[in-house]
Amino acid sequence: MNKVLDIPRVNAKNMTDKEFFYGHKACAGCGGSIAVRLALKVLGERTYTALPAGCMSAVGFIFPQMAFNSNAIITTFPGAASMASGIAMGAKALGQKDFKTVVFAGDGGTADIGFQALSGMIDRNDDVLYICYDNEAYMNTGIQKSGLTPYGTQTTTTPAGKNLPGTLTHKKNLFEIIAAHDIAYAATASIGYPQDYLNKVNKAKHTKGASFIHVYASCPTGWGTPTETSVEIAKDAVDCGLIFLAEYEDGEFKLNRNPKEFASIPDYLKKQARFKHLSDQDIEIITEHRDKKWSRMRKHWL
Amino acid sequence: MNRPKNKEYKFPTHIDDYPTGPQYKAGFLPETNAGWRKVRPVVDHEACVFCLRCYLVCPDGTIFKEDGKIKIDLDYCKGCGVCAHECPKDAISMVKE
Amino acid sequence: MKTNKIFISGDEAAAYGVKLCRPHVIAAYPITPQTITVERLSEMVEKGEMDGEYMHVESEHSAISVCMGASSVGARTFTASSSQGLLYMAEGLHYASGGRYPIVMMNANRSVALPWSIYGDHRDSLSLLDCGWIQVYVEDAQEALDMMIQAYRIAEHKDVLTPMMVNLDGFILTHTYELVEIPDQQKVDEFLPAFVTPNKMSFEEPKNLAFSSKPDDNTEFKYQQNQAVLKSIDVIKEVDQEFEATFGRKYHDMVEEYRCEDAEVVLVAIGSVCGTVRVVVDKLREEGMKVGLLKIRFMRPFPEQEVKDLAKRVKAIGVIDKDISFGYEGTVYTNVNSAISKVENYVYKSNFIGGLGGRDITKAEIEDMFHKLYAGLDKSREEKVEFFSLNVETNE
Amino acid sequence: MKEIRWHGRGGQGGFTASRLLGIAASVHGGKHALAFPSFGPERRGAPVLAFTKIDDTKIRDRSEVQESDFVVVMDETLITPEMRKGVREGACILINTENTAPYESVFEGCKIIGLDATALAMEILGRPITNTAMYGALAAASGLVSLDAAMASIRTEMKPSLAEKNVKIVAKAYETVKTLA
Repeated sequence: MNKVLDIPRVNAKNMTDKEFFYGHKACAGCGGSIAVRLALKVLGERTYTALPAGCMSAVGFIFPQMAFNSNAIITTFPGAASMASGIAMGAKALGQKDFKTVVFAGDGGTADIGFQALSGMIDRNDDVLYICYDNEAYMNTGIQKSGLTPYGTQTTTTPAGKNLPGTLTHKKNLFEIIAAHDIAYAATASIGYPQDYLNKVNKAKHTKGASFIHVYASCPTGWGTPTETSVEIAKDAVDCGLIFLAEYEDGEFKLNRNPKEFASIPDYLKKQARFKHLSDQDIEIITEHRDKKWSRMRKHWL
Repeated sequence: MNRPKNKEYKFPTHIDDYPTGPQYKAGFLPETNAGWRKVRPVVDHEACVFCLRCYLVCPDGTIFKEDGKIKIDLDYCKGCGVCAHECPKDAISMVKE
Repeated sequence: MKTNKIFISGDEAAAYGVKLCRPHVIAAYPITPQTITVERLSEMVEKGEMDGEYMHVESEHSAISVCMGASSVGARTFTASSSQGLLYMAEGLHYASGGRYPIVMMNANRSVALPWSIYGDHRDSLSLLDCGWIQVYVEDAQEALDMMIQAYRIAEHKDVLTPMMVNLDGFILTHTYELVEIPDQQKVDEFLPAFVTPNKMSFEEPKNLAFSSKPDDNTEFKYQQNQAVLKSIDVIKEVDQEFEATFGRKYHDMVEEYRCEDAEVVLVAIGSVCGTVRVVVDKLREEGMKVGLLKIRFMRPFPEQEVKDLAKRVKAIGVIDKDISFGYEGTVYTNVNSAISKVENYVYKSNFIGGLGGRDITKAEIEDMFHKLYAGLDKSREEKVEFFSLNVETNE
Repeated sequence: MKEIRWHGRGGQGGFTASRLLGIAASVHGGKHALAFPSFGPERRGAPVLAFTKIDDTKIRDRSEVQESDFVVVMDETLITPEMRKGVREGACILINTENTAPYESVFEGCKIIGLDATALAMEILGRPITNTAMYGALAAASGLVSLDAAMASIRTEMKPSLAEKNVKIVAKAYETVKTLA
């Protein structure tokens, strides 16, 4: 694998002017489309993109409007990783060189229904970059709970009411589960920190074999936030410590951002309709969960 | 402007006009998204310092660089306002269509 | 003269057939009784006898997904499965045909749980008759090998571009060893051109594949897909003729009629049981009965014309089904019956359900079927769907 | 058509013997053959069956073997009265045993030939793998395949080092049974 220093950085000034995800029908202010768009600009023209059923495929390929300006294909919902493996393997078998295969899958498509195929892809170390854009619920089908929906979230299948505070479970530790495969490169990111995300995609681009990025991507429709705050809210999530920025490389975890003090969790939650109902007690549960997680990460990842 | 542009689509009149299977030219855009917009971004080039924050975070990629200035492809801008909200110099304002 | 005949199983014959076709990517998940095929292919890859890549997937769903991915960039692909595994692929099977990816698959026909059974019957593939794949059923190991080669020609034909499933009866064919001639590689190379498709992603001509269509267009895509499968009827014939000219063996296109010229009573079947029916037909012919066999090779596209042609000439048709669509009848029978209903003359019909979960179909039972069909002719037996090999009394 | 039934335990090579016979008959004998195991998930040690069908013309009949012409028993501890079922009157039964007398009542109406295949295998192979000895015995008793074809089938199927030992076993077993007959 290339050393980080050898890889020329990609930023807003030097990245390609070309747009590869354009004219799509995503909701205004869609965080997922920022994640897809930026990654494709880093990866460049010689890219095969595979997307399972989900928002990004639903909004990108409505015949005859083809919003991917490079090679792209919709996969079955559970088969994104394996179809991408097939693309990478097929192109290699045909003698193609200098190309990248990338998956963009949502949290449900990754942590739930697509997980088996993803695990197989990493196990085989297929030359695929898998990017999970996490908007914390099944947004394409109308905001249902996924394995990455956090505690207390109101979704259409975990309604909050007198008896339940919405979602009862915490997010799966997706990043750690992926790292446990001993993958060559994995990272977490947020569209609230776009340069950090660009760097990580760039690193993954230059990783031979399987790599994985879990990028936090806001959904104004599902979260109940104003469209213009999509990037800000994704930054807030990092600043209050509910989302962390980390990498797993050469068998080691690395915490990229370790703030002395966290921003306020209630401030982050109260900006979003999906958390409006939370009681102080619920917020306490969320805070306690964050603190435990961070104490573990600080102990082992620093 | 280095991005797909709105193209005319000829509706098939014969079955052979359809592609074999679901496959079509990448980046073919017969529709615009301008109709989605209630407000539009307007750039104050005096205030703009060309930091490219807006270019980076636009969900639709409609902000582009031309002659050292920021331009917006209003065919595909949905008016979400992320650019204006993220601008450190308040150089973009959202005005009613 | 040097003969290239070896004594191998049906599973191995399939593997040899695939090897000769030089697929770029093979992806499969092991399941009894398909395993020998994928084991042999793995060995062939390991020994460098073939250039393709073998991908060890973690499930059948991924096997078909890998094949679709590889096909979507223009690679020739192969997978193999059976029973529960085939059903686990079901989503991908529809996807592959709709996507027009001409994947070739070997299916080792096996019963479907519950109760669990590793033995053969046709429930797995027949329950997926509507998934848009071309389905062929073979009778012996040689036909299995030869149909692999034919399958790529048919599936990849520019007017077809549809995946194809080659079905071998579990154990009865997959695990039975027999003499098989291995065709010459050079001849296969000449017979089978490189895979070319407009339906792929490339850096020269970037495309968006597997898109969604609105109600305005969806019917047109489905019409086109149906036309492609119908068109394969001509291609199947053309390929079989050319195959005979090149390799000296032919399989009679959509169906094979055995001693049907002057037959009054005919049994219709698919797969390996056809062999046993032939033996019984020979015996009864010697006894003076005008009986015959219609071996249906392709269940999709369905040989409607051939069945109609036969129905115009005979008095009774019985269908052996190694499956039952619960609450109705065997799937082969339903399809045959639909074709028969389109001819004017009356034909006595009956459906014999058996061979389920690996139960043997004996010559005596087949003989009995012919007698029952004759009984239908003199009205002493009504048309019916009958489980012919129950070991116990029933309340019927 | 001749039908042969092989009795052994999982791991004893009964199915290999059924295939060797098929190879000898078809590849080296110009006839047609089918060889198949009793289908199932039997594990090492479990009683298992294998079958060979041999005919002068292509074998179309895919139904199970109903009336065996030859039965080969590689392990005499497998013999029960049930074993007589599906055996043709006058069939030939080959048993790996020092003494066939106890089995005469089981296989009434059949011709029984005994061969101490275990001793033969131990002598040449140094291991009690009896399948090729019983195969040689069957070749001799049945005349379905020539000794040359039987030896050729071993060389077709096995690695050279192993093949030569087994060719010896087949030849010895063949000779022994010919002498008996």
